[in-house]
Amino acid sequence: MSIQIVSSEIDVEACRKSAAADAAGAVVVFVGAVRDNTKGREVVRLEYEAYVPMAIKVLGQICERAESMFGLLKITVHHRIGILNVGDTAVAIAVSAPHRKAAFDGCQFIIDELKKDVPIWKKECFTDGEAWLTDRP
Amino acid sequence: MSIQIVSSEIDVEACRKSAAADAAGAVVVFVGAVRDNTKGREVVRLEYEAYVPMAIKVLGQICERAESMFGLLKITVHHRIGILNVGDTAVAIAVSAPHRKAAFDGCQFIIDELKKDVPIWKKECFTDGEAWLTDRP
Amino acid sequence: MHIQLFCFGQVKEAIGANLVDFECDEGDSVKALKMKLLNVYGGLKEVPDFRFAVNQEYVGEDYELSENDEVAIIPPVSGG
Amino acid sequence: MHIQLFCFGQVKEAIGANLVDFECDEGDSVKALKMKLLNVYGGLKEVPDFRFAVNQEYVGEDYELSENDEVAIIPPVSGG
Repeated sequence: MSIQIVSSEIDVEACRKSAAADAAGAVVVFVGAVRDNTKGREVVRLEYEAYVPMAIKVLGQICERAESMFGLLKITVHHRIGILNVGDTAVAIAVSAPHRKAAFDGCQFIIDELKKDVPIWKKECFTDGEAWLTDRP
Repeated sequence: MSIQIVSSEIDVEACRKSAAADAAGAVVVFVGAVRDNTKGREVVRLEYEAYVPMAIKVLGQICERAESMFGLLKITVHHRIGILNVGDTAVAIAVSAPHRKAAFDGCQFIIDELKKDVPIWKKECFTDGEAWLTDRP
Repeated sequence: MHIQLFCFGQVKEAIGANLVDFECDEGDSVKALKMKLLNVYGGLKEVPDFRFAVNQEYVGEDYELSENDEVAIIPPVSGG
Repeated sequence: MHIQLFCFGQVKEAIGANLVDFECDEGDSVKALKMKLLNVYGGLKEVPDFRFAVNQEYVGEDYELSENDEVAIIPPVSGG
């Protein structure tokens, strides 16, 4: 299990490779990227901040639950903080499992739980103002 | 939309990048890899063959349905044929969408339909024999 | 009437070739072709649930064949 | 009794710092701390549904605080 909060660019390919395993028939990778708009408002950049030690701890708990619920073989989660521009990768989650359903379900579980409970926040900077994101997607 | 049946190694990172889009908040990548065993029997290698023109046609139809059903932005599907060894990538599917649920559902739909209807076959070569795979996973 | 028959996987091994020219009668349905094939290639009986495609589209057993159709026998697929 | 208070996002902007030393009473619950904070930092009333974590674990409002606890006020998260 590899869990990191980083302030530089995320290497998605390295995340994917680190989740590979000989017993894995399926690897699923989720990449969360900075969209060019939120409900039609043009996004200039995002600013992410995290309560880093707690974020790593909560992510670890989520990944352990995912591992046992879905029988995942390997899990890698890298989340970036700091200033991100449109197209940048904010988070990459790579999981492997013997079969595809477990890999899809496990990967989706991790990003869903991350968005509920991991202490990371983004402020959206628009062409016409800025706002901390508060509504759950 | 990029659909290819190839006989050399699949570049998963290139597939992922080709599915990126400024309006995409989510990219989901599925990688189907050769497992080291099938129900406990040790796998030495797989041999894939395809009815290539029809496989491309049916994949195109599946991807068009996925695009309209889930509102996907971009789709890339590369499937390899020939002899594959343990750990090799047999198929990579990368899709992007504004939000993550559509990306997960769309990606899973494509691999599920691929396994039902796309004319591609694999023969599993074990340490103790070989067999065309016939039971649906 | 002359059709091209593409064979894959188990079907290819049952028939012993991946492309055969096959003679059938004007207006034969896919079902009629299937009966004829099972008569000529007994090994096909071992293949579970094969489907037919004509000109690269799946067709039902009522589909009526035409001269020079590209017919494929599709054993259970296992891509991915 | 002395606690460390970590503030993030909207909470940080409402309180004006990302780390403050805060005095509360021996045996105060998180609920009691919350009331005191709302009195001192009126801006917190604008933050929707914040939670508390103590020593990097979410806790309920009944949680009883101890000297030197690391307390964090967690506004709605938005990672990913």
